[in-house]
Amino acid sequence: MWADAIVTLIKLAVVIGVLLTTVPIMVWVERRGSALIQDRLGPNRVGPWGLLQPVVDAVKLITKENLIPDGVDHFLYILAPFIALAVALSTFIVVPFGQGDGLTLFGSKIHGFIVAPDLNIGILYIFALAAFGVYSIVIAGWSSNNKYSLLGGIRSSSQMISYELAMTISVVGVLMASSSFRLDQVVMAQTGTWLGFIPKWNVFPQIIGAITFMVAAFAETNRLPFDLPEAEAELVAGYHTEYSSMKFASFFMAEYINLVTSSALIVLLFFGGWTLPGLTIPHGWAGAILSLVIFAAKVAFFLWFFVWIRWTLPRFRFDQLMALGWKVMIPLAVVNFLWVGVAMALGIL
Amino acid sequence: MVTYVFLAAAALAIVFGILAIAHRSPIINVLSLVVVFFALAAIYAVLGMDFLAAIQLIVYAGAVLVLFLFVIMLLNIRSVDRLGSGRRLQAILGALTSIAIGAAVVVAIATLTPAQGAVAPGSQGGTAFPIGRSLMTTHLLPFELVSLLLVAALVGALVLARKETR
Amino acid sequence: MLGSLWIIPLLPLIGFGLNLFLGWRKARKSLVTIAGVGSVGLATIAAYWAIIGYLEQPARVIVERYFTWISAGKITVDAAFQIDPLTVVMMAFVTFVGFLIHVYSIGYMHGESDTAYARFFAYMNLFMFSMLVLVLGSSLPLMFVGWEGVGLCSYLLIGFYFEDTYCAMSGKKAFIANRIGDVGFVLGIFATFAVFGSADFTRFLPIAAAHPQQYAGWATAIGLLLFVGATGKSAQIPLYVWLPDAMAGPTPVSALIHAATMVTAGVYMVVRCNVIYRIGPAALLVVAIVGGLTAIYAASIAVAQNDIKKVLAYSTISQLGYMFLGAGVGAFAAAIFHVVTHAFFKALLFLGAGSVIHACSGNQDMRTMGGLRKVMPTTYWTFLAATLAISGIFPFAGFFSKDEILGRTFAAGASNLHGFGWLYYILWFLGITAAFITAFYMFRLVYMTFHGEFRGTEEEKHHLHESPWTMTLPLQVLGVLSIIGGFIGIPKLMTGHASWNLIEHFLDPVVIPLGTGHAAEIAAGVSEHSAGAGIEWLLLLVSLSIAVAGILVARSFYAGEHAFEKPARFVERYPLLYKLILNKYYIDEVYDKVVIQPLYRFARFCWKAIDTIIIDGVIVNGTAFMTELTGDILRFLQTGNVRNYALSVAMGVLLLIVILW
Amino acid sequence: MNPTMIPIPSAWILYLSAVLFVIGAIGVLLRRNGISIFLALELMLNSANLAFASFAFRFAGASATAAHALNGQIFIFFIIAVAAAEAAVGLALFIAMYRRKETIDVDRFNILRW
Amino acid sequence: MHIEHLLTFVTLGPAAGALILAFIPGRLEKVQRWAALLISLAEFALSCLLWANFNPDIAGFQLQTAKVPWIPQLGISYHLGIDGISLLLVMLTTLLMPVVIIASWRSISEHVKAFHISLLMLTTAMLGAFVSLDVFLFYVFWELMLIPMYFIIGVWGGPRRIYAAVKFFIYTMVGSVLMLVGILYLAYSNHLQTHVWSFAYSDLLKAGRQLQMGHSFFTSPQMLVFAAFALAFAIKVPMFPFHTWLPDAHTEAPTGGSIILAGVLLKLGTYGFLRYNRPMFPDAWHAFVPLILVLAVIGILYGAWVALVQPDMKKLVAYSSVSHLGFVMLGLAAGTIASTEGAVLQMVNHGLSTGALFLLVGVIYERRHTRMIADYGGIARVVPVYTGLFLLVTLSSIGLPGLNGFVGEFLILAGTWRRYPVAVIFAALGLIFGAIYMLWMVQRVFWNPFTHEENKSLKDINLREVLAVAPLVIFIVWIGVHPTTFLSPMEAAVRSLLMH
Repeated sequence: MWADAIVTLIKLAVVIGVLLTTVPIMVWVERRGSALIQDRLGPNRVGPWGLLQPVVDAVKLITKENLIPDGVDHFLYILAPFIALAVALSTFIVVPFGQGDGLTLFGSKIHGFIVAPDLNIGILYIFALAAFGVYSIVIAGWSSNNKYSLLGGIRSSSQMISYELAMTISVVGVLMASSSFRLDQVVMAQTGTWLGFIPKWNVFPQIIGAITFMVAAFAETNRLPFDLPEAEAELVAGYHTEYSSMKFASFFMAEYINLVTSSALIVLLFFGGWTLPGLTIPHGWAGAILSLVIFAAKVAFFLWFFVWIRWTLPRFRFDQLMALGWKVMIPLAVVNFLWVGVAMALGIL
Repeated sequence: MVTYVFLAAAALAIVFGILAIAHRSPIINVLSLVVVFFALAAIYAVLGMDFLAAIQLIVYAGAVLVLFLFVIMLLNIRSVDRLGSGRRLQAILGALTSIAIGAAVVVAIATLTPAQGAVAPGSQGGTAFPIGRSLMTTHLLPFELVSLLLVAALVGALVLARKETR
Repeated sequence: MLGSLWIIPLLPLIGFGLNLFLGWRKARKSLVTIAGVGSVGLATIAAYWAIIGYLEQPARVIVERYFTWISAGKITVDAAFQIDPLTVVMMAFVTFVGFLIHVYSIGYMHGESDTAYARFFAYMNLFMFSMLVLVLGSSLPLMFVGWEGVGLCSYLLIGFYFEDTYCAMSGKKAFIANRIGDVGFVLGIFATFAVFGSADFTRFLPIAAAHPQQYAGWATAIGLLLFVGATGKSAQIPLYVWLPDAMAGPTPVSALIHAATMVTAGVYMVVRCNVIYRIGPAALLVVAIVGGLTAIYAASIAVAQNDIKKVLAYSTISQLGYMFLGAGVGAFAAAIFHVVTHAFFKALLFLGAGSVIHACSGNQDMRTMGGLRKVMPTTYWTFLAATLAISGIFPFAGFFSKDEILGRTFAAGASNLHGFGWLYYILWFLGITAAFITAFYMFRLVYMTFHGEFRGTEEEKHHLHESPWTMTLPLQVLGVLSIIGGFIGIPKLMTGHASWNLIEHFLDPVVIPLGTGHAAEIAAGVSEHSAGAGIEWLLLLVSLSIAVAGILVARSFYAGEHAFEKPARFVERYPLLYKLILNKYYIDEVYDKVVIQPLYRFARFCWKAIDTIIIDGVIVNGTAFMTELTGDILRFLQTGNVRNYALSVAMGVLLLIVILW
Repeated sequence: MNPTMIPIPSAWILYLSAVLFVIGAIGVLLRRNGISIFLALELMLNSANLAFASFAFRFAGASATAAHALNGQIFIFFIIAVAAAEAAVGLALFIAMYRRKETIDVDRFNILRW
Repeated sequence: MHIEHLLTFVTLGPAAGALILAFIPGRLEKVQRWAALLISLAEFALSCLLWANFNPDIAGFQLQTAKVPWIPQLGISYHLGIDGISLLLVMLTTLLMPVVIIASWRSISEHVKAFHISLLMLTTAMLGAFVSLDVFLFYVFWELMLIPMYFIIGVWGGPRRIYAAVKFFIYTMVGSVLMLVGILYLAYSNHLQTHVWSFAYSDLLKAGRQLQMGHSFFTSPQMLVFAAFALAFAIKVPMFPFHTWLPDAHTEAPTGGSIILAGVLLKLGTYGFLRYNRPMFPDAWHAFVPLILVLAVIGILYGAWVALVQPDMKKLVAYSSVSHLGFVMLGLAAGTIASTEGAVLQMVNHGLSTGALFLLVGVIYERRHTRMIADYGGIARVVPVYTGLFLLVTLSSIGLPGLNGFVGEFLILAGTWRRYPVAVIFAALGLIFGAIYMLWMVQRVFWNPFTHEENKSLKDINLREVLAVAPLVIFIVWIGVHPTTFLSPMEAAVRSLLMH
């Protein structure tokens, strides 16, 4: 019984480690990417091509004075960032990042590259935690006793709730195709081809679902087209204006972890996870490592995709944002859901 | 090991339950209630009802309490009266009655024959599938009615909360 | 005519209908006269035709049944008329006197408007119809129809001048007094039905006569009840109050109804049911006592009256007292004989008074009259004849009938009838004093109105005139009758043979012999046993002298030059007594205080207290108020505070758990 | 297939639900603020759900009612749905109440008085 | 026409008429009145046909309609039948209806259509109550009566009509609700014995007799059920303590309403006693007879006394009804054949004489708009024909021999004498008081000197009003002179009713 515990601990450590390291990389990529898009250099002073810039930022943030403005609801003010970080981290335990059934480590079977292998409700768990994310924003906005942060808090939470709906419905299509909540099952269902030549990735038959999912993902993570709540121009920094040093850092990290989770989900649900058309992944450690590499590549691409979108598209006005969410995204998701249902009934899918 | 999880969750639920009703600040109340729901979801999960746990989290903790938070913020209720303030007699009487009811129920439970519980059979691969199927077959009517109710509630809430525009 | 007796009462009924119609169409008086008087005339002819027919055939009693009037369970009443000696006598004088009075009233009522004239004759005809039904009726209920009919007509006729409150009130008083009597009568009828199973005279009287002991008790009760009716109708002691006030009606009405016919109905009833009274001696005794007392009592009041019609009214009550006294001592024939003779002279007195009032243009107070002898000779002489008759002077009718009754009363005393001989002596003595007073007040009246000088106003004086022939003719006819009327009942004493006493002989069959047993002797004792011839002559002389004494005293009081002194002195010496008599012993006021006022107060109490306050107020509105009250109390449970309700819900749950457990 | 036994005695769950129920009841009866009452109400509702779950859990073990083991869970599912609807309408009501009387102190709304 | 359906036509005829009236537009008031009149006359003709087909020798119910099951589960069926007693009362009802309509020709001016519809509905309800052979059906008609009467008093009545209408309604309702309990208990006890649910009159009759008699009032079911029925009927009669609704209802009801209320509605109480209390609960009846006697005598005397001091003519006549119906109750209580027949006849007589009295009071009310006796005086001079008629009807009401009142009272008192002579003596006093209050009223209204100038302009009774009162007067004299025509039909029925 203890072996399982140790294995899960190891997995957990690996996962957290990977996530935390990707955050500084992403910051760097972000900065360099935006500079590249805006035809400027970006940070290159600290370390080769500015690689150490994020480290230096982190040090700056950590060493900053832990300032708590008065009139703030003390307990909640501190609590908000922790909720954000906790939620972000804990969503990853159901994400399988490689094909690993049948592997054994130290003599005991590790059930695939997934932290909680027998959690049958997979996706549902992610949605549940996504819902918690809203709390951190709301409480942050409310407790910092500042008009703009309150407004920012409310706006971002309402945005997240609306797009959460669209995301859930678009995922349902995928679930119907793979008839299981567990993400590894979803990936298994995407092997093989569809109509002969097209790889059976969900993106092709459920293109609408894929698009709505991605747009919803952008909204969930408050990324640029939808980053109105903390838009610098209008609401200073949205809900985390009053936050500084470590607390601001944790918000920042939570955001990027969510980014990674979202892109992982996109890959798993719509782009066949760690499978490539025509390539069958051998069993054992070699296959596992191969699947891991493929999965990482796809996730990286999408990470870049997020950054890319952020620095190209203009920001939505809030009412347009909400209108898009309710009047466009949700209907589209339902149409996709309908289409999948009909297709399955007719046996096309 | 499972019983320890249950006990922990139970303790958590009771403590935060009291906090949910006693604390003066409504936000703290809501949050402690979130924790209570979290504990309950854990208990459901432990009892093998994982779909239910998920639903509890998504619907209750995720949506309903957010709604509560929204309303509290909208109505800008900074702090609330102390428990049992105003109408002393009624407060005492209320407390006594509730405790009495609780005691009565507890005594009733005591008379039950102790029995060992078990995970519902056939729900090895998660209870989602069997519940989904029965929702669409045996319990179709209630399912449709609830959907109707939800639409009604939606419209009702909208109408009630809308600012009088005439 | 014998086969269809119903024609006799039908004719006046037709007259009534015709007159009503004529009144409505406001026809001329002459038409009304033809209809009114004509119908009564025809009825008289039909009546006498029937009488002659009856006298020719041997049968005692003829009953003609026409249809069953009421029949339910054991109670059956047939619409049937009967004719027997008693009916014959009654019918004879009722129709004849009635007709004369109708003729008289043509003249008397001439001053009225056409409609009133028609209305008067309509009521008179209706009265004749009712009286004939009463007389001809062959069963107590049918007699009762006539009984109440005449009561109704007297109400209508007394209240003829309905404009005047006093007339309307006295009409109502008459009807109610009659009604009280009638209730007694009706109870008597129910008793007869209960005891004998039928109320037909031809059925229940023979049954009673057959076994007197068995029905003695009940007979007394029935007798008394029927007698209550009689007192009401014939104005005896307790219920006589209406007769004096009945004078408010036009004089012919008083003559016809309150002298000749209606008031005698009581005597007729007692005589008709003589069997009942004979087997129930107590009832007979009561009749005698009431008769005697009324005689003396009424006479005493008549002495002090100044209104000419009131004097005659009280004299009628007194004479009726005599008749009941006669019946009371078992001399039924004598009673009927007095009824007949009284009908003649009392009708004459009233009509005479009528013509006097007519002459004095409506004034009835004797003190303002006087000296009419010269102006109205025929009225005076006929009036004098009637006065002599009523006082009981020898050749006149009154003497024979009144003397017969007094004689029989004395005989009853002598033969110690039913062991109350001493009582009958007293009654005889009362009779004699009443006779004296009667003679006194009658001649007082004659002297005050006809003798001396006219004390009225000047314009009345030259208005005095003799009444037209339509009025004086009936007076003369009645005058003759009151003179020779007496001879139909001459006592055996004078003529030596009983058969000449036509009326006695004629009425024998009515007095059915009783069955065996001691009751028989009682009856026998009364009719046959009479004192020796000597005593009878003595009685005759005593009553004659009493009458003459009365006249002389009256003359000394009221005639001659120093008239009116003695009465004035008498008044000064006994002012209290005079005032008492003048105001009729204040009986009316006593009745009013003792009966009528408490009745109103109690009625008002019933209405105000019981009805509105107790039943309505407390119970009905009370419950309404209670419901409202409980509503108010319960209202306080709704505090409106949400938490209260939550608390009560919680407590309810707790309670539920505890109970269910 | 025999259901996997879970070592938690079902009675304890019921005790927990009873305790939660009492806490909820006290919360409802003693608080003056509408929202707090509503929160306590949700708590009571959840205690009821827990009781359902405990009975579902308890009878899932017995073979006789195995077929209906799921019913308990479905019932809770429906309760949650209804509770959500109720919360939505309730809160809308409170907003309307607030707009009218600037407060949602329940004692102030006693127009329904006699 | 099929004899079997005759009764249905008679009973439901007016309702059909009301339906026809409903279709005639309200503003054509003339047409409404004539239509209603024609319907009621047709109704009267039909009931004459009924009389023609009636065979006086048969004791039981005849001309019965087919027993149509209405609520089979409970054994309730639409079943009508008629016997001597109900025949007379049906004739009275159908006679009074045309009189009422003619009487209210001028006085009812607004909502004419509604008035005539409620009148016709009232007729159906009353006829139904008299002829229904199913106790439940009887109860339905009994309740149906209240509604139109409530409207008639409530809408077209005098100033305090609402109070009077409500009081009338609630008063009767309280009684009838208890009766319903009685009926249900009867049906239940019948069910216990025969295991069949039935509300037929014959079945409940048997069930009623089997109810035991305990030693005290509360322990004997028969007494309790008897009391339930008795209360409902006593209120309707009205007997002494329950009469306070009558004067209010009468003074406030319009002329037509009063005629029907006095003419027929009161008879339902006595009819109820005769049809339900007497045969169904014989032992309880004998136990209660002394009480009924006492109340009847009190009713007679109390009614007369209170009538004596009434300032309002209608109230006086109302209280006289209490007195007259006291006689009827006395007749019923005595229970001999003669008294019962007298009672039934007196019911009809009272209907005629009091109906006529209300009609005549209505006539002068229409002219002078006041019912106070004090406002009149000496009007005989101005309205002779009216005086004649009024006098005739007054005499019939106080029981002058030769008119209908006497026959009824004579039979009642003669019949009662054999069993309860003391009661008769007291009741006879009622005769005296009867004469007193009526004649006193007549004197103050007609004879006394002419005081009020307004009376000078009084017009005498016109042809229409004479036409209205004529039928009543004809029957008053007919019953007075030849009552056997009316006594013979009920002979067999009363005999059989009193037999057990």
